Amino acid sequence: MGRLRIATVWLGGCSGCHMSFLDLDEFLIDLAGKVDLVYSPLIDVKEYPENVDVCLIEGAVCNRDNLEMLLDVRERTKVLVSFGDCAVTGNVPAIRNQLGARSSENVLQTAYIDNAQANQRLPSKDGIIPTLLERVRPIHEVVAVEAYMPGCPPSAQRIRALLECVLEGRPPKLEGEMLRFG
Amino acid sequence: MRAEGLDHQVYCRSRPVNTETTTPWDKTAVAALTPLQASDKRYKILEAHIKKYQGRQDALIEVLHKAQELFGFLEDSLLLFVGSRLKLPPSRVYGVATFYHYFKLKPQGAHTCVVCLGTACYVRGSDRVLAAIEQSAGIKSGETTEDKQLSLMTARCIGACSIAPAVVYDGVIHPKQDPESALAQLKGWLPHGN
Amino acid sequence: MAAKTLNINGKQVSADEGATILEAAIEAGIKIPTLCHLDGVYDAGACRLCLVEVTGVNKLLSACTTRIAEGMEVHTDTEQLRKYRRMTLELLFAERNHTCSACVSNGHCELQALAWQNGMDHVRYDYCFPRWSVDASHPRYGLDHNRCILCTRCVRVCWHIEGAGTKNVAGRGAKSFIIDDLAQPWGDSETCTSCGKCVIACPTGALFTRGSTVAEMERDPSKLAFIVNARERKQWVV
Amino acid sequence: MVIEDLVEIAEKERAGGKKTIIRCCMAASCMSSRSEAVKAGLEKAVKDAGLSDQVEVRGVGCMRLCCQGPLVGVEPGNILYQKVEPEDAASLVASTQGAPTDVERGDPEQPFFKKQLSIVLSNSGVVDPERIESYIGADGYKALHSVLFEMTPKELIDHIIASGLRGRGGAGYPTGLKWATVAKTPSAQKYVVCNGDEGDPGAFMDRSVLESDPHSVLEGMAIAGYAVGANQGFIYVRAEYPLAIKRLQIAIRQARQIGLIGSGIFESPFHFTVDIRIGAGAYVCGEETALMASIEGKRGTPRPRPPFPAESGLWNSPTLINNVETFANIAPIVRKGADWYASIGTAKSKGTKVFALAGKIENTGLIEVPMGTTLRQIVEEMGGGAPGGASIKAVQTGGPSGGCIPANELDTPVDYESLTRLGSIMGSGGMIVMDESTRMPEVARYFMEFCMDESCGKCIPCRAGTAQMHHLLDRIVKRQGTARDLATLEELCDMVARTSLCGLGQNAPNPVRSTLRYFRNEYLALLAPGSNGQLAREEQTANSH
Repeated sequence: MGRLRIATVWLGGCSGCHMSFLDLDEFLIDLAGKVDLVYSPLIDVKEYPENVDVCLIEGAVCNRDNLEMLLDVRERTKVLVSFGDCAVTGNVPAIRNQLGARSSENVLQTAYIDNAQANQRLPSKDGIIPTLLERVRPIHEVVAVEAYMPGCPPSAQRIRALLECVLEGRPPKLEGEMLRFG
Repeated sequence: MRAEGLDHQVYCRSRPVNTETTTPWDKTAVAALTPLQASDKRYKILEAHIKKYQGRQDALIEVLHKAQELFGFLEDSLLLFVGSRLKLPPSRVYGVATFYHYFKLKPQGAHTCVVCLGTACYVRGSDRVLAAIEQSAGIKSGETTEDKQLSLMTARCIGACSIAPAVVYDGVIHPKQDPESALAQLKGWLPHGN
Repeated sequence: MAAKTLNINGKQVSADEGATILEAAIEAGIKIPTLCHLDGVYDAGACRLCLVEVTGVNKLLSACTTRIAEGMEVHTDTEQLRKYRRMTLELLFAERNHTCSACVSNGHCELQALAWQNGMDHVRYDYCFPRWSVDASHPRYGLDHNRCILCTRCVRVCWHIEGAGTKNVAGRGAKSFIIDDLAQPWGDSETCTSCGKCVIACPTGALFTRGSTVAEMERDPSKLAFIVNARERKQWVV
Repeated sequence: MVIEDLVEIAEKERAGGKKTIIRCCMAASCMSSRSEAVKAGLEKAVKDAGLSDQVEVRGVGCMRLCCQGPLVGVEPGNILYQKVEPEDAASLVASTQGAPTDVERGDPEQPFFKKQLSIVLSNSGVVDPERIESYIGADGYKALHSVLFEMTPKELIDHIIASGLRGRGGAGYPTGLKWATVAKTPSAQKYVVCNGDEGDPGAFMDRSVLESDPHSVLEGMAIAGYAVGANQGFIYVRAEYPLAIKRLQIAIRQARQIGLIGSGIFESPFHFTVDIRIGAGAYVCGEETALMASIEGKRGTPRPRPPFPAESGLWNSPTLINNVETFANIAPIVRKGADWYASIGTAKSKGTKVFALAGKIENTGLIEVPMGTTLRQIVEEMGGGAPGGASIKAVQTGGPSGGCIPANELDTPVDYESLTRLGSIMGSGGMIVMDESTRMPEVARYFMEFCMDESCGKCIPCRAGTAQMHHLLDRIVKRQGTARDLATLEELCDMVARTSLCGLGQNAPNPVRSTLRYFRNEYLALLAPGSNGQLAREEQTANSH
């Protein structure tokens, strides 16, 4: 068996989960000895590769880019892990869903006009911000997910517990207080 | 998108209660009517009705029925009045008044139109009748037109299933309605007359 | 009072006649999850987390409201019950806006704790994202309807321990909400004594002390049972 | 009031009868087709023709074939007129004297009438519901007298047990056993409650009984009061039934005036008073513990059982709750005997059942048939099938707590067990016929919306579960649902049914489950393309805007 091909992906989230990943400290060195990190915001790879064994996905599905990326990831990954509360529940990015059916419009209005101190105008140039989805969704509402790692952010201890499952060839699963949201 | 059907409004009110009546329930077993209420004959009738039930707290729903019949809807001062007479906290009166859909806390239109959405009416097309009225009146079920002429409501079943679809106009049941007959009936109640 | 003997999860247990299944289980050190139950006030049987199986009874019974009987055989932790409990919790999380990470009760929340204790790693239902307001009109306390699970612990405490009758449930179904007096801003309530018992009773972050920020809201509901016991057993002598 | 007075009223009522009686239906359906004006016209025409001493115009309760209203019957001759207009009055009155008339005739011999067997409805359409004398003339209140003077409460209860009567509110609990439990529970104060909160959409049997024969319910309640030792009764009626409320008020007033309700009934030591409580638009109040909360003036939320109302009900006193139709069966059982009653119906379901026929069916109205009559006899023979020769697809019974029975099960006999076996319930007796144009997933969504709106909000499975099930059904109906959504829906159906606090939630999944059982293909045809429970990629991106 070859080395495990592992990826991490950052969708609509604050990157706190990835920061927590870095808190794995010396375990990162162990990990580097056993797996290949084939895609991650922490490394410089542009294209999500084929045949990924395990992918930790941080963040909710907030915009069109997130959605396209996630669908690609799903197609090319064996085990998908919802990484952190945003991925698992929608969390803070999903608060805008309370604005109702036109939440994407409303959230821009709130952010760039109502609450702006100066330069009150909507970003209009194409591609400056990706097209927002009308509803922010947790990962499993969009694609099938194999395992969930709640936490905002999940502690390094949780991340390690899950990765150890993977390294030992068990299906990744957290239990007990490791499942606590927030 | 998807969960639209689950969204609902903000239900909490920000309007402070009308404190003119100043009747916190605990002080008021024998509270006098305010001058404004004393001059209103309807309060006398309501008080007499409450006496008929000897002020029993379990008569709350009956008293609210009477109050709504007299006043058309249950405004805050009226709820406070009922609470004080039955020695019930305001929260209890409000909790009951909002549990039962028959009670209205907002003024109603001069005319009412209740579309029955019972199963028999539904399978015979009451949804189309409702849609036609909503479109023509420019209001949704539960709302009143801006000129306060028409309140549109729906009922879960009025038991008139054998003459479905049934619509109640100003308290009178009309049998076998369709969009055309319903709109004809509402002619004159709607601002634009169609 | 006569004792009755029953069997809970295969263990022989005895408890006073008139005790509930929940009380008998607690006495025997058997944990049954609860949410709307609060020591010191009467039970509503509303949250359905404490449902148990009783041999010979077709329906599931709420442990908090069902009295024990001699020879009763109770199961509190079957696979089916675990499945229903998790679903109940998922329904609660999907119903309003429980953003744990941004909640005053994060880390001290009964709902949050029940979720992990019952193995809820995600919610399978679509979140409803209703719009509810926050009432911050009271000088000392706040009410965030987004976090409310309608357990009515605050209402029962307000009526039966404090005796003020300020709080109640208004409306119906998913549109029910907690009110003060005539659903006016809490700060305008004429009946509220500002005793704060409702805040102590709240299992989530719905009721909170103003000024608390994320994860700061801790409370000790056992104080409420203490008051009731002291009162009923006349433990205070002046 | 003693028995001689009662006999005197009855004899006077019968002797006072005129040669010809014109019965004019004054129940809600016919009144909505102007039967009041018809009656006024008939009265005037009788007067104008100088026939006042020979012809009586009598306002009566429901004459059953509501779709052909207003209905008018003429005796002697058993003549039925339908769709009568006020302008027809003169011609109709003249016809009683032998003149020809072209008012539309109905056929009283058609199967709709001939297949019926009346116990509960025997006075309906015959007696004047606003005159107690009319009811007494039809042997009214005789049963009350005979139990007070000829039976001990125990004998009476044994009599009801022997009759095999089961609750007509839906669940079918044996009435006599319920009475026995309340009777056995020691308490100085007990209550009898009549559940007239007929909330199932499509059901109007109780309304018709209250409008047509209110005294039969009062008499049944008084007999029950005697049996269980209660001296106070409450009738809980929906606010949506103003005519029924009015007639009950009249009935109670009249019965009180002549001493058939109140203290010392028939100069016995038995006291019994009845008060009306009017509902205010909450379906859940049909559930007995919620109904009791409502009578106590509270929010109509149910509470867990046990304790059952028979042990601890209204104001914590033992309380007997039966529904309108159950009480209406009591006096006939006492008068004619338990054996007679037990001889009607099937082995486990005795007597008759009143059904409200509605929906896509030729003859809509009220029918009363012996238990065990097949659905086919009811909808095809009596109901005349779907209008315009359309084929019947399903029959919905039991309202939002019931299910849809497919056409290929129409030969099922109507009794409690058979309907339950088909995944439906007897319910209170609404029977709504659906033809091939009805789409079952939409029907399921309709009922789920009903339950969601009517959920009281107290327990989580019902409050939040019905909302999620409605959301899933809505998504499926809109062709956005996946196989995973369908699985989630079915799992929720099981959970809500098993864990909800009261009957509303426990039965809310029934319409979904029964339509899934018989019409699963309709659901599958609506599922959006995709695999592994997820929407296909094209759908996802297409939906993202």
